[in-house]
Amino acid sequence: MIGIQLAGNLTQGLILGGVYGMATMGLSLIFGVLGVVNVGHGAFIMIGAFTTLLLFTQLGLSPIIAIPVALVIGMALGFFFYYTVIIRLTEAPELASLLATFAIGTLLEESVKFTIGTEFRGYNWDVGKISLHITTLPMSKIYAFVGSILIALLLYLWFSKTRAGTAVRAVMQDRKGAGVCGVNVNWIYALSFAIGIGLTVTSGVLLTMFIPVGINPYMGGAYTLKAFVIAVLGGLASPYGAFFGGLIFGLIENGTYTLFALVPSLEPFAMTRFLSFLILLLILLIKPTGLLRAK
Amino acid sequence: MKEYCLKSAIIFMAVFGLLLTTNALAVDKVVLGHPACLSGKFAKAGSQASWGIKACVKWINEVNGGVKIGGKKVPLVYKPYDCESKKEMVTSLIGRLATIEKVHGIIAAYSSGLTLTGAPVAEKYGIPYLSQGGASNRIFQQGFQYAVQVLSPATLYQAGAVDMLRKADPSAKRMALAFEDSEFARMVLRGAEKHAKELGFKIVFNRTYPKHVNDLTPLLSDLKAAKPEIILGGGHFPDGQLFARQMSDLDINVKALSMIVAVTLPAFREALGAKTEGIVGPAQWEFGVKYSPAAAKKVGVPWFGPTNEEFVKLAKEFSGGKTPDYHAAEAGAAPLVFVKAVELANSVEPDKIRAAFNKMDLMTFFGEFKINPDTGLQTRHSMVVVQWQGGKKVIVWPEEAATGKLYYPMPTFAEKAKGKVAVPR
Amino acid sequence: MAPLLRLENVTKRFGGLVAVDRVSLEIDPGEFIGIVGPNGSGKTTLFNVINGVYFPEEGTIVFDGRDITRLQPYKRAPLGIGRTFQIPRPFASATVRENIAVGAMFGTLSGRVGVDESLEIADQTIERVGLQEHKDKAAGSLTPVEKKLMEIARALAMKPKLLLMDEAMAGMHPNDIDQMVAFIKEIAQEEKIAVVSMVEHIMRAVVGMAERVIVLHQGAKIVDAPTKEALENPKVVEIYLGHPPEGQGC
Amino acid sequence: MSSKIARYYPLIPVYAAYLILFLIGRNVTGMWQLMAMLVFYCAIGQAFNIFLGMTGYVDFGYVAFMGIGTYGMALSISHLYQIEGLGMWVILIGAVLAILMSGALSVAVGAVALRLRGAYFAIATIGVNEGFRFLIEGAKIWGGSEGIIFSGQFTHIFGRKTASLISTTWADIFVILVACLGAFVTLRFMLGKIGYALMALREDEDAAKVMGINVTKYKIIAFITSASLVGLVAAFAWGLKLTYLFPDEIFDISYTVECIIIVLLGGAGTLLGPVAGALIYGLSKYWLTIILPGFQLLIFAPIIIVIVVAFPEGVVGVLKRRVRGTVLEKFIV
Repeated sequence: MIGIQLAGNLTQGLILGGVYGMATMGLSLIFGVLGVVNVGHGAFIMIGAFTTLLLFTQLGLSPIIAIPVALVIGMALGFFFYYTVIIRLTEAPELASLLATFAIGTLLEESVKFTIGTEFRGYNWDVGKISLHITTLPMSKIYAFVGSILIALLLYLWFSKTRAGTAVRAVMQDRKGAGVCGVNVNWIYALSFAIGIGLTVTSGVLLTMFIPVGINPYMGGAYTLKAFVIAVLGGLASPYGAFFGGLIFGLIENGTYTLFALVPSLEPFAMTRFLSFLILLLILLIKPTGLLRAK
Repeated sequence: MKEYCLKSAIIFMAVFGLLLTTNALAVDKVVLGHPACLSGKFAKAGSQASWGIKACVKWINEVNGGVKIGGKKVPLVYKPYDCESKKEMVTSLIGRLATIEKVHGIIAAYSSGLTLTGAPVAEKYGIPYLSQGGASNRIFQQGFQYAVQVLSPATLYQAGAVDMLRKADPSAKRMALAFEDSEFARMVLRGAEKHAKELGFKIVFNRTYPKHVNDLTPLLSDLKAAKPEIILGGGHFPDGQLFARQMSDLDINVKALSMIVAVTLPAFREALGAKTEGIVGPAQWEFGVKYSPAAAKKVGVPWFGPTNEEFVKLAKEFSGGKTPDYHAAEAGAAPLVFVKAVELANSVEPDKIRAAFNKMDLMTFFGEFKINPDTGLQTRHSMVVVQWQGGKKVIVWPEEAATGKLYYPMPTFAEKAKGKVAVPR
Repeated sequence: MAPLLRLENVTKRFGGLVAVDRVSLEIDPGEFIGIVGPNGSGKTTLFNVINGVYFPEEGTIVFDGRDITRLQPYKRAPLGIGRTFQIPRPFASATVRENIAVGAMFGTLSGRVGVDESLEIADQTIERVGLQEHKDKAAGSLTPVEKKLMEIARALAMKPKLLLMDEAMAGMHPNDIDQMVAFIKEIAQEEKIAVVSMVEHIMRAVVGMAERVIVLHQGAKIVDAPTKEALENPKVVEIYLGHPPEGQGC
Repeated sequence: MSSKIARYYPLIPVYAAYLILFLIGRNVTGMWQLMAMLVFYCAIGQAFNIFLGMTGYVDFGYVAFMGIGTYGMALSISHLYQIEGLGMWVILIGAVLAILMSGALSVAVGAVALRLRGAYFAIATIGVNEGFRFLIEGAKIWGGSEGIIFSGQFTHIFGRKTASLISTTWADIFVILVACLGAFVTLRFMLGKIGYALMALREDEDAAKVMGINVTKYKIIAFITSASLVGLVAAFAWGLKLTYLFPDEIFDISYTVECIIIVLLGGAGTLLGPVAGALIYGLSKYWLTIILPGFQLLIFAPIIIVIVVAFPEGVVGVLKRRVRGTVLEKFIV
């Protein structure tokens, strides 16, 4: 019986983990290239969620269509905030960029609050369910998972096959060196920030396909914290690492619940979260480059 | 020498006393302060509360002609500040309300936590403190003298639903409890657990989940494995929405699902559509509830305040057209009972007002009001139970307040997806 | 006379790269030594190993008769190892005087130099290196040459027995270099400080002043000889003439 | 001798500010709770400055020390209330417990996280804060998420009158005293070797090591001092003043952000900075809640961005540059 529950939760966790992973790639990309930790990460996820919600409820458009729309909105926001704020902070101490990105997040949250309101919203996009022996999966979750993998693959192709992608990788490895070699570092920063934000906003769409309720201006905070753990699992500066970090995180979060629930004196949800932060600390101490890197 | 001292003290007291009484006589307005949660984490419930209060204050001033004190009617002034849902702001704003604005009563901020935050400060200045969004029983176990509860305490939230289900289906035994791990919801859980056991239910699953949860899948998978017939759960709005949605995703079908808070809000239906059919939930108040001057007469208590229709109409003036929910109603009841207490005391002196509260037994649009004289805990107000039936909320319990019959058992999620509605024939 | 510093077969690797390859060397008190090697030859790593920024994988380092191979850098400095950096690293927001006082405060063995005393030492050192007019300026606002001078002063305030100078003269006008080298040599002689000056190219001035030259190539020591002899060594000629100094590779 | 005293002149504006706040609070009706809030912000700013301002390390999980300090006071009162005749000592025990617990936590966190730098350190400290909170809730330590409500026990010890006086007046006075202590410690650090060491490691940690500075030791000293001070502030401002606690409220990360804003607004690493920052932040926030309820954050967010981008050295940093060479120089550090 426990076995079936565990298998069910692990399946759910794997799928959620894929979406989590995709939702963290932007954070890792931005840190990897610019050295900026985007504390306002969750607010951009929220923008994606609202994009989906409004397209669906106002125009009746499917969340699939929201994906490219969110990418465009995200990239536009990314360029905007890069050239207005971030450009001045790439060489500043961490404190400055942490606080500035936090303020950007707050600005987005409050703007949405004043234009749309603080209601918790949701939408109903029913495209059927698959019933497995161990669990039941709505098709929307499966679409979200497949979408995450496709976007991760596209990013991989962009990195490896395009000129701009190669330049971004060069900057990630050595900022000064890349500058000497004729790469316009400033443009690469702007592009990476925009793509990072674009990915994050897009992940907001996928997250609502997984959990289509609870959409409100302040929904991002929880995802920011999760994204930190996931990013560290993957090595903080590596977008692919982040994707696999997400898968691992999803498995831990859902898989260990059933196990903690066996101990009556524990509150299993809080324990799974405790465990995830414990793992974060251990990795930072033992292997700050993340679980997947050889170095 | 000693005598002289005594004499002067007496004279001083007398003069001072005179000053005080003249002051009391010179009351030209009654002021009610409120550290409102207009922003921050409770912004939603907090805005509702402020609409409700404004509506009832308007009713008092315009329909009732003000507050009757010392033989004449003086206006009721409402002083709200935004506390950002933060405790530092609550204490400092109550300090300001008490001393600068010289309020005669304070409506507590939303939530059990913030109600507790402000209580010692209100207590210090000796100002009647009305809890309109603090349901936890623990607030009233701390010996606060000026705290008064307007709404039903948390432990009674699910009592009506449990009674109702017992009556509807004496054979259903297996009950699952899954509540949010917040002060309020834990109290609800405790009350529900006790009551359900007394009525012979078997608790097959009993678990909490943290605030701000964004995926309940693991808990619900375990819950499904426990094969309950009835589920009681919830906490606040977002988790309730998530709970019902993910039950549908995991295809968990039970005979009845009763959830606190979320079910009663229109946004629940907006977000989940047909999935809400047949779900029940307790409410402090519901539009259409049959509290009326006639009902008051029937029970034999006085009526005060606007009728349900009047209240909703007034509240919409302040909400920009949004329908008030029970957060608005419970908050709106606070100025009503406060004004009644002031009138009864015929004074704005805190101790007299507080004593008047003890004597009060009345009905407003929100329901009945009577408190435990020692603790201030609400004892008479009762919850109603609503059910989503064909896209509308219908009051199904208690029978005397009901506007319709309970639909039981709840349709399965597959049936709901095919368009089956929970309207009883 | 026992050597001040002795390295025995010191090796430092970064992953697969051997940055310092079995280097052994001895430095006597008061000696003036030039270490020469092209970019990437392991000079800075060697300095970092000597003052403890990195621990070597193999070999031992003995300073003043004490094995310091595994000693933390902050414990080495007070023994008498001072250092300047290739790219100056001043404590930018603090004044020149405060910067130099830090050297006096923490860089001496007794560890009992108080704030006041350190500031006095700083004032003396400032006068000595001729930075009086910049004394109360923020160190970050100095010109690169002034920063280098300040770093030297900061190291001198530590009363070192050994002064490691990483490209101290790079970017200076040739006349300034002559002056600077002469000045350092004078102080070194006065205070009996051994100086190890590291240069990328065979700088006439530096190498000319050095009593001995050590040449590093790909992490290994290839030449260790009195200056004149070293410069005529065919290996050195090959490194510097056979392959002209490389630019930054992409 | 006089020059030795002159070194402590910078305390004058700080203490003057606290005195003025105290006097306004005492004498102007309705101002006490507002002053209490301002002093609370001053005190946490002052404490945080000792770590963030002087070392440059960004502890995003700083609120954990406030949380554990609150637990110190709560545990003392809720466990010892039945012992007759303990009276005021229970508060002292609570304060000592708060210092010890926050100090101990800082040693543990410091040993682990202070090895990391920059963003890694910031993320690790968030991890500590969240992890610690979830451990308390998950393993149901100290009542778990039910928190501790000890208003009743508090009243039991002191009686209704005194209890209310302690909660609404003395708790705030204690916070002022801790804030004064914080300012004094900050200045002592600045004047002593610790200040030079911290300055050096903030500017360039590797260079500092090579100069003979045991950076780990000084970082830990600053960390423990800062953590114990803020633990004590919270013991009074959250424990004694509110007489209840819920873990999710006292580990709320937004307080860390407020600390950061206060320190940065005023000027990181300066003595007067946190006070100036706290006053500006606290007052503007307070007035905005009254004038434009609900809009505070919308107004604050762009202001923060402008400050970070245009005035990273803060109000006092700018002021310090302005007064250089004038009589005021001695007073503003």
